[in-house]
Amino acid sequence: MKGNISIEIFDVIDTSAVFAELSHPQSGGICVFVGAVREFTDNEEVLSLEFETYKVMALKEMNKIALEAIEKWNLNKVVIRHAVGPKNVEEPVVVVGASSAHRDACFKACRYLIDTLKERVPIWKKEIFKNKSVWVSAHP
Amino acid sequence: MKGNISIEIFDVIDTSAVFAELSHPQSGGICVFVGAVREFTDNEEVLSLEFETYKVMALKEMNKIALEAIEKWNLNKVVIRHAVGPKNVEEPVVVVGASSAHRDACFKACRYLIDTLKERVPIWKKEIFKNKSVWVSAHP
Amino acid sequence: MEVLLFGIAKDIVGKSSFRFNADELAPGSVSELRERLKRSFPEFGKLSSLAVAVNSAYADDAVQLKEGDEIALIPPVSGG
Amino acid sequence: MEVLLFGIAKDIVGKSSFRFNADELAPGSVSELRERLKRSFPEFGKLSSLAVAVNSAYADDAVQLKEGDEIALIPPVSGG
Repeated sequence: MKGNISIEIFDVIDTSAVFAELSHPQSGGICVFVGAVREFTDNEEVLSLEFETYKVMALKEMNKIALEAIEKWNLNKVVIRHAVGPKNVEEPVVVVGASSAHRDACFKACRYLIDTLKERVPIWKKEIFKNKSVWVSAHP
Repeated sequence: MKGNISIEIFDVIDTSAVFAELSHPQSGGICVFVGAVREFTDNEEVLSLEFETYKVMALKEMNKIALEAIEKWNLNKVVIRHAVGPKNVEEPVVVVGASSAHRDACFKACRYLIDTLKERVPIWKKEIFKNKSVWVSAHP
Repeated sequence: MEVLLFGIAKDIVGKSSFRFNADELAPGSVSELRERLKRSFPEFGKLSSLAVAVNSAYADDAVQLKEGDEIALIPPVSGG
Repeated sequence: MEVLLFGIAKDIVGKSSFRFNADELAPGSVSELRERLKRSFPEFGKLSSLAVAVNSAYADDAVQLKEGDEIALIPPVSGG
């Protein structure tokens, strides 16, 4: 099996070692995306976020997405990590990354990892504003 | 002036703090690309690489590229870093990254930063093989 | 038969899981489960989407449910 | 007038910079510099490209050269 996968769901995610983890003697390119908490949504101030997950299924879906990306772009390594629990502005909530021989593959794979994670992985985000809290995307 | 820029040319580049450096309260997305030394080029084993630069001009060109990307994608922060001197397999040689409100902008900007750096920034790479060494792209 | 609830589904029902009390009252398929939920909790009908997972994989309406399956309601996901 | 050399340009000339000995012998424009180099070092003609920088910015053929300019030969770049 080509392609080493690291999938994790943690309370706090550390971004400092991600490039070392994705490093591989046959990888000339490593692309990593980090999603973080933004201060404003539609001009309203977000005080914090709260992430909840159906962990056993989320890990399975993340693994499927990693396998799809490895198959499609011939990746050497993949990392998918998501945080749960309360998160403040600027805290990282998701890290996805891919390493491959050339840069085109890792850029496309990294974009696929985050786009597909947002579509399929059972994780829910609640935005906490001053006077209300909202489960993101729940209603049309 | 919107968009904080960090441009550097070092002997050794450190990737561990790059996400912290690109973090910004209005950035929901951070995309970073790292280029590293690959073991093989056209099936020939690369022993090491050697990077040389015209530093004063390289820094200026990197700064121009960062400004172009900030203008085009409304970025909050940009990092462009390149290593010089001898480099071994798996060592990082270039780090480019961008942070923006949403992920589409930082992905596109990050790709632009590395593609344009490779086209315009006066840095030269010599590949050292067992029996020869070659300045990359010098000849058609 | 136990059904796990997450995100807004948990808020709608008011707890993080519920059981069908007697096996003979349990829904036989994903579509039946979905119909029953919308009848008991009309708020489910107002969501952008409502998926069902059986044994931690997405299951479409035709999937049959049996005792011992781990069932979960998956309201619109919003990770990342 | 001093010309800085990098990468394969340094290997072709055999040093990291050279001077035009007397000012009156210095080329007046980028295109003249380029022509003279190709005459003295035919290897330059075999490169994929050869750009010239004046005061650390790319300069096209029409740019005039004057004493004190920092001139550099830019063979095909290959960073990243």
